[in-house]
Amino acid sequence: MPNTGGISVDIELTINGERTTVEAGSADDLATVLRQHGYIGVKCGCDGGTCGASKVFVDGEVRMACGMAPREADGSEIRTVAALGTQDDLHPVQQAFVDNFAVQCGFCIPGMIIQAVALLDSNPDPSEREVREALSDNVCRCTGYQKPVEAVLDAAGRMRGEQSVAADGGQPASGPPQPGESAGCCGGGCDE
Amino acid sequence: MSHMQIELELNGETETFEASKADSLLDVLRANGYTGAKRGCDTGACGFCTVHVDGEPVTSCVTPVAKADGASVETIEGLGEQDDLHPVQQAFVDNTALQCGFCIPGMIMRSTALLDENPDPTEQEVREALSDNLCRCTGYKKIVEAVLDAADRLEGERAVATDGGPQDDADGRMLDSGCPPGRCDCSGGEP
Amino acid sequence: MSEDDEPAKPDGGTASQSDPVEDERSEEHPLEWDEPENNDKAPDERDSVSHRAEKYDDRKLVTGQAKYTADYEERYPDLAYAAVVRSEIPHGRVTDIDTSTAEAMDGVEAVLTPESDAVPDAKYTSAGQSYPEPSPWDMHVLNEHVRYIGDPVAAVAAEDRATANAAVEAIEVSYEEDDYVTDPEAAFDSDAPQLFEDDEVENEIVGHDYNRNRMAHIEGELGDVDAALDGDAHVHETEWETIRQSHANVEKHTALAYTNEDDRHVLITSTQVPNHTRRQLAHLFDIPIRDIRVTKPRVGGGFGGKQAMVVEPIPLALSLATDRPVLYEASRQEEFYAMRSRHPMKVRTRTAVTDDGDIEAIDIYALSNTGAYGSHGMTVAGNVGSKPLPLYSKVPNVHFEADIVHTNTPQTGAMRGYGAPQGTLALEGHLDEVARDLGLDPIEFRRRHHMEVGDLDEIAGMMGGEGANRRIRSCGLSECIERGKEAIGYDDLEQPDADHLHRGIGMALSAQGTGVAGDELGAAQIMMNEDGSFHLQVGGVDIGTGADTAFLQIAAEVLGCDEDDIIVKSSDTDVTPFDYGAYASSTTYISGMAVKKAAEDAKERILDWGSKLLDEPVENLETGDGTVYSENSGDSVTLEEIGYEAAYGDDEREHILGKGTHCTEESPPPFAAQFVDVTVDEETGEFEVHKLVVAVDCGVAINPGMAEGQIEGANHMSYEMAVSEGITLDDEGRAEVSDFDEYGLPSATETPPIESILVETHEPTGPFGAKSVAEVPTNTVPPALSNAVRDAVGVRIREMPITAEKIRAKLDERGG
Amino acid sequence: MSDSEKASDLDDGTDSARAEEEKAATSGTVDDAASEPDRKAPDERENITTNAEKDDARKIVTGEARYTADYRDRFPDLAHGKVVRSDIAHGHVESVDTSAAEALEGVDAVITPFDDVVPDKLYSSSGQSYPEPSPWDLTVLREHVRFVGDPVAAVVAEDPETADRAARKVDIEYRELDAVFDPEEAFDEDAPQLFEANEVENKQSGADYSRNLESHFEGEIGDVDAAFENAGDRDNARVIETTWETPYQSHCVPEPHTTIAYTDEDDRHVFITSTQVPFHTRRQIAHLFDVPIRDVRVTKPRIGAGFGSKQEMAIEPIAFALHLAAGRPVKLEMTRREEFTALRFRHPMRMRMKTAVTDDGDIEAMDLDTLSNSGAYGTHGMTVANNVGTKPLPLYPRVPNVRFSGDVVHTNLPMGAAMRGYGAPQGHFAVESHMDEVARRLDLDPIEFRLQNAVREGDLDRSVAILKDGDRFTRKIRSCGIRECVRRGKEAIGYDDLEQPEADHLHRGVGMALIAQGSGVAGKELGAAQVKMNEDGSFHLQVGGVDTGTGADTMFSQIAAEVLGCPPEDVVVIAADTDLTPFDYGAYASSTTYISGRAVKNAAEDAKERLLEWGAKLLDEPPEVLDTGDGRVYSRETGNRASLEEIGYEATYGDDQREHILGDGNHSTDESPPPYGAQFVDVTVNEETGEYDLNKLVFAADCGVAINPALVEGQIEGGEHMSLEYATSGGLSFDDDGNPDVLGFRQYGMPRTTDHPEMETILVETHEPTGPFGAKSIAELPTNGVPPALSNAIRDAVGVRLTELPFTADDVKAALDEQAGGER
Repeated sequence: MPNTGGISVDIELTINGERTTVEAGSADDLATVLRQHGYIGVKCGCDGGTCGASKVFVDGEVRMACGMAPREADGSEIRTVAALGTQDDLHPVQQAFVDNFAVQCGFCIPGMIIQAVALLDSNPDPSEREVREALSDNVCRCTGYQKPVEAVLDAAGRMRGEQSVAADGGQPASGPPQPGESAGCCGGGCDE
Repeated sequence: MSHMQIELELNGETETFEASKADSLLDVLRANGYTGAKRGCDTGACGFCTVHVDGEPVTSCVTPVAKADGASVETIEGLGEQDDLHPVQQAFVDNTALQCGFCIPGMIMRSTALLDENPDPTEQEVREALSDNLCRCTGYKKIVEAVLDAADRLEGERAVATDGGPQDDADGRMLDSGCPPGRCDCSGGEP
Repeated sequence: MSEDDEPAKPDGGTASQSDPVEDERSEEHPLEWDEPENNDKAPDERDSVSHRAEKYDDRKLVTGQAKYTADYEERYPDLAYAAVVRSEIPHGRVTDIDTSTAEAMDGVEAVLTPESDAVPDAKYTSAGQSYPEPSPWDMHVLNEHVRYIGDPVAAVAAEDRATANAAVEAIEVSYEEDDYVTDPEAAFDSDAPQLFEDDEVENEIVGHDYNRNRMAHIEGELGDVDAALDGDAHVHETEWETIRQSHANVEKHTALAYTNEDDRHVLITSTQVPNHTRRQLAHLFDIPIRDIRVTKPRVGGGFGGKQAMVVEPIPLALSLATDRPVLYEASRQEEFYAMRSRHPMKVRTRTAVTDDGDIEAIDIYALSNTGAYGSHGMTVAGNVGSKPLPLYSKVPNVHFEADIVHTNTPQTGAMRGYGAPQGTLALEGHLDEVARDLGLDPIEFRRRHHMEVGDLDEIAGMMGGEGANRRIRSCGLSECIERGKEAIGYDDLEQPDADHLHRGIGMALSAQGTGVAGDELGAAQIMMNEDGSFHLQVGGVDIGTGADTAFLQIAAEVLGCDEDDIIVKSSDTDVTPFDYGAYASSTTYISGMAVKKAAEDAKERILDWGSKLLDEPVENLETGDGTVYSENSGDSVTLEEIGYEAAYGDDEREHILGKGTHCTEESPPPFAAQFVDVTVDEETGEFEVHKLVVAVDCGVAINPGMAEGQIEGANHMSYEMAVSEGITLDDEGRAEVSDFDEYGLPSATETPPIESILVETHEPTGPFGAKSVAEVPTNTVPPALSNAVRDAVGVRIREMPITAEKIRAKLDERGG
Repeated sequence: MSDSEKASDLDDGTDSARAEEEKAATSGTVDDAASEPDRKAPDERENITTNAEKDDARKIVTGEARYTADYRDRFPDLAHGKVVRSDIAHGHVESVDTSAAEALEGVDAVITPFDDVVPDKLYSSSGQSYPEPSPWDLTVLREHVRFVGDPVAAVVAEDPETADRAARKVDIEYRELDAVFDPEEAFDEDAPQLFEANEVENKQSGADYSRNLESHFEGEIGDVDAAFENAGDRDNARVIETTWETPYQSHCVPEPHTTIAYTDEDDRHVFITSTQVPFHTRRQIAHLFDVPIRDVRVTKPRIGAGFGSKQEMAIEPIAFALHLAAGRPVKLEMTRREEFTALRFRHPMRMRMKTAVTDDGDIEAMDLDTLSNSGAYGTHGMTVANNVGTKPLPLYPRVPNVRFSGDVVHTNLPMGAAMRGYGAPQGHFAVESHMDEVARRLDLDPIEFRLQNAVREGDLDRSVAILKDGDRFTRKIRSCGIRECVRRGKEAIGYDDLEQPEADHLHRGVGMALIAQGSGVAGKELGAAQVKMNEDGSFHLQVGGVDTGTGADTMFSQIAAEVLGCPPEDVVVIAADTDLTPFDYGAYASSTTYISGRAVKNAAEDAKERLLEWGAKLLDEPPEVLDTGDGRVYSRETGNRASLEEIGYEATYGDDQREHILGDGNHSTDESPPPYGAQFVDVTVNEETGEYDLNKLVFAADCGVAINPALVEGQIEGGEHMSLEYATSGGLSFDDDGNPDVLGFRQYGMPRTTDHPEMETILVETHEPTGPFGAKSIAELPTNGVPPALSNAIRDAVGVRLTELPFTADDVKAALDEQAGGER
């Protein structure tokens, strides 16, 4: 329930294309409000604005939702990681993270993907250094950043159409074939 | 849909609920987590939704919530706890007077109402009192026996273990009561 | 990590080397392992194993749909939120807690103090280990005797977070302060303030001496070290110091407790050890084990920080008190000052080495600062010796000793590597120094001594008795070194043009274990659906590593189906079989083997049905490609056909089930060779790490993509240990770090590129030849970087972290 | 004991030996049973034949037990469904105007047969084996409607009220077709036809949809016509024929059909639903919606009883389609009116029974024919009609010539389906009333006449398999307490010293009926279970078996506890969740104790082996001398013992070796041993008014060994209640357009406390070697007895025979008047 520590206000948001009015306790930050409305892709990894797990687009700008007062966002347009792609139809950046094993515990990944998408919007062909710079305020504890950086570079390539992505998102051209690919629709299990 | 505030003295506590004019008392109870009362017919014909309003057993599915505003309402949640059952509840358990259990909360609320006004009913009186409460599983036999058993328990309540159980055993499980296998009749054979 | 150094086991393990004994050992620990058929598969025979199968939860993770503990909030409309009042003094007694203001606040559901009925007063350890835990029972859920700034004193449940936090602020705690001590050496003094009275600890550990704040002392020896040190060989001695490192899990410790409609006390919690937590809660709260259900959703990293029942008792107590579901989510500040951290240690290494470079003796002594409480204290210290020393199993005289001491500082615990990082720094830094002293190539020097296939390693068992000795059946160290050298360009290193810049390369070896030898258990069950798919229920715990995916691959390899045809349900104590949990690098090896056994059990039944349908003897049949096929006739029948026939057939029917349970005395070491390429500015002492290369032998990598991920993440953590201050404390032992921006976790820009190399060997005791991988790369960057700096500018940094200032100071020292 | 030994051992010297051996060869059961120390004397039993408290009893009496609708609070964004149903008996939907409904605020979606989310596949809702022995003649929503109540469209909205209002705003135009309501008329060539050839798949034997014939079947043993001819020619024998008729009966399930459908965070399509058949529903949903079985999870919470009406995927597909359309969790809950008009019922039937009998009471031939009104669709049509003969005829397995035939016919009325007894109540009414009539016409004591011909232990029963080829399902009767049932029943009802009332116009009589059922569907069942030991010596039991309120979960825990030697409350039962528990065919055909219970026993024994191994380690004695009991493993020789808790901790945390003690078990069999019963009714009839009073019901049952006697009594008393209703009240009626007259409990005569006579329940214990600890089934048996026993009692009291259920005072009066007229 909203943190009614003090008064609560109604704010107008357009979240992932849907206009809605949400109740926000004065003690709430934007991340809390978004999470309360089911946008759990917005993660909270710190006590405010230091880990990047809560990154979302606010009117096109990357913001850490946990460091933002709801009022500040009143009337604005918000995009969370949930708006990028679906599990069967991933955004190229999401697909690249999957294919490059850039995901372990995954808690920091939504924020990192939002940041990566922002980067590639402004700079479709970044250098490794530029990728690292862009991700420098996203804390990750599992990956050593190695594969996330590779994933973003791979995604850049895909988005520039240098690598064709299989319809199912498939594997990066480099990756070995999936065991499943040889088998039929259900691992050869069905007799059609 | 027009909304209103309903205040109930619910199981001893004053509570206020959002409700729409069309709502029955059952609608409001169930929407607020009091799911003990069951929805069986919406016409007051099965008795599954029986609760007490100002001490009287009513079928809450045909009681407009507006009519209950300000009233004191007792539901099954107000009776006993699982480890501290009301004697009537304990009697239903010990007599295996339940199967699917869907009718039981209503059955028990009706029974407590009966025993409040008639602490020592005859079998026929019990049957009369429960005649508006349907049960599809038990053939009523063990239920009637349970209510008669409960009357005795209530009578000698002080003598009964605090959990209302027939034996000293903390959770009153028959297995623990050391009944000889196969010859256990603490499920209330013929009274 | 090695819990085989158990107090219960007295044998000091002065194992003689004489041949008859050696022969007995050979029988006890044969080189040949009678390996189940199909366990050793050539690469081209593998269908699922060693393929880069997509991590099964990745699509949820990248779309933000995966659910971590806090994401279950919405499911409990009447959820209450917990917050904890923590000690503000380093040492003392709580004399009074005024909760009246807090209790009067609107929306406050309950306030608990050490006196509350809902709060157990039993002593326990939070360590998620075997039972009884090899850690002292020295903790209380809430404390009247506080021992560090952060000790929990009271807890609150309120209808929203803000109210809970406000209530915490409103609680007044009065203390009677005691003297405190924060330095381990000082604490060891007989007249130092004492943290524990004798009656404040149960299940004490070997060598404890609470008058001197010592919670444990351990020691073990092979051969006669003193004699060797007194001999003609050069004696080298070095001292090393390591930081207090934070796990910095991105997901904070979070637990949600409620009682469901079946009267089951349920905990949804971010843990590595669901079954241990279930047992510990049962004992602590005096609830039958059977009435508790611990389940783990997605977990945002553990690294050992969640190999403990750290927060679960608080929401459970509050839930019992309020009769509502309660969520406790630690704050990031609490993570840094009140949860767990890596034991800071001082380690002394002595060796006796002949002029031509034969190591005659190694002696390591560790002083471990376990902080205010003793969870994992003894076992972590044990690993300082028992993990790295076996690298040199040919050395005849080995001695290891450690003191584990309490101070009024934040609590330590299990952390990835589990003592091995501290020990590896002390050993690999030392040997590099020795080699350079002797003018030997440090790598060649290592080669002469390091472990090989066939060795009988008695060092791992040095403190655990001979039972813990082990035969080395797979060892890729040489190839790790070769490929690492190549990748880092060891032999053709270009020096920078600028004279004040010097480039150097450092190398370090490492060995870990694969599970706790003789103290693990994993189990799994498989059910076949009529459409030829399977449900796999396994106790093993995936904390983000991809273990669930590895389980799927192992099962799929056996059952001959696609990973997607298996639905995995893991780590739910009501539903899945038992498992010790995700620690000690055990998951693939122990839980994975249990999965393999369960799958083979089910496969037997599948082949039986296959032989019915194909009318061929079982011996001819195999599974693959979603079918059972005959190697003779080539006939085949799909798993789906078998599923439907078994479930609905006319003749007779069976639900095809399989079960497997696995335990072993074995804990084969995975190996790593770390290389660091650094350039140091001799004027400023500033240095730049160009590249980290780490080559790892983890046997057969079930999923190379995930194995690389483990290596890179571990190496990052290891790099942090080499260059970051970690959690620094003020004089009162108060953590000076309260959020990520104050903690030196290397960012993407600060982290050098990491090249991970997988060196495949075949470990006959592991599922399809697998060993572990998660911990070994955590051990190596501090020594390798220290060695690289030494290589570049000739100075040696022994006290972590390695900083420009320290290098500069050493350079000046040398200059002056 | 080997198969053949066992077979010959039981061989009664008839030509059954061959059959026996075949059976022994094809089914392991006999051997399993023989090789088990299964028979326990009462004093050896720790946890069976004890009245263990029903595991959910305390939750039920405190109102905390959660039924499907009670999960509403778990889903903050739960939407509510409502079905729009046909108000004509037969026709085609021309158009559905959903605009007004969709325009309502809070409406998520309105779906019609023409929507993509609504599958147009044909299927059967019957929860049976695969492929179902029922025609695939249903679609989720119907463009071709066949009775008043057929689902045409459905609405999903944010709250129930909005859903109702929206449903009323859905405007449907029909092209009406002629309808037919009488099964005999439906048979005519020129009767309106319900199904075109292409509207049915998986047709059943003898189907002829041009004559609305869903199925025809017949089977014969010996030569019945010859036997009748022969008897007709002799004067020491005669042929007697009678006809009988039964009405629709409603299950009156206390909890209306309710389903919550959603998709969880692991993309699993989850159904929380009040069903008796979770695994069949999972398979059917998967096939119907073309999603893989592995992606569907069906779980059942507490169930407000099923009685067969939930052996059906009755509403789950609509709930799922609405979920897919709304994209959020959806709850679909039937109203009582829908339960009475649109869901499922017991098939109305007309039966003809004919026997050839000698004057001294030997039955030479039996011929039973039934016409079943299947209503608009064929779910369970053929299989229910089959049971009309195959359940009661085996009461008389020694009769050499037997014929049984039947027709199952469609009409534009609600669907017949599975209902407790499953054809046996109709069959017993015909057979047991007929036998009584025969005895009275021969001037024989009806009870003696019955016992003269009735089944005995060791009999070989062919009539149970009369519709099947070969001897595979011919069954050996290994336990039969029917004579003891009659003896004790007679005593309890006071058969031999019945006092007549003072008043001349009041006449008292006693009637009796013998009863048999089965224990599961022979050769068509499967149950499985897993046992896991916790370190504190408690166990988790995962079992597919479905507790619909009967207390099955408690029974499972007792069986497991009896094997493992711990108290039942140390067995945590996790049941009937397709993701978490092994497979099970579900709760029907009285199979749960016999099949699922046996699987539990097998699983527990598998775990016990490991227990004894560990016990052997700890006690340092061979496993052979060890056993479990009283929370321990103990030595029969030394008396040494280790508690299960010690073993649990040692196995989990021991130094030497560790193991998670697991057990699993499966059970499938060709056996289906009949439980037996004798129903007695004591009635007083007023010959002036025809009114009658039931003085007492006595039911004596042989269900083998009763695992939990109190729960068994509950089953009997509840079954008799349903049987009492069948005989005395209830039934549905319709107007000329097929519109239902009964819309709720008020119009439907379900007996209340005050309508119930005294009941006495007697358990006669026998030992069934093929059942767990000697158990057979009980749930359905007592549903069959009151109609024939009451018909016989009234005949006994005032000499008239009632042949049409239910019996009203007017029927009795009419019969009396007719009798009087006949005498005049």
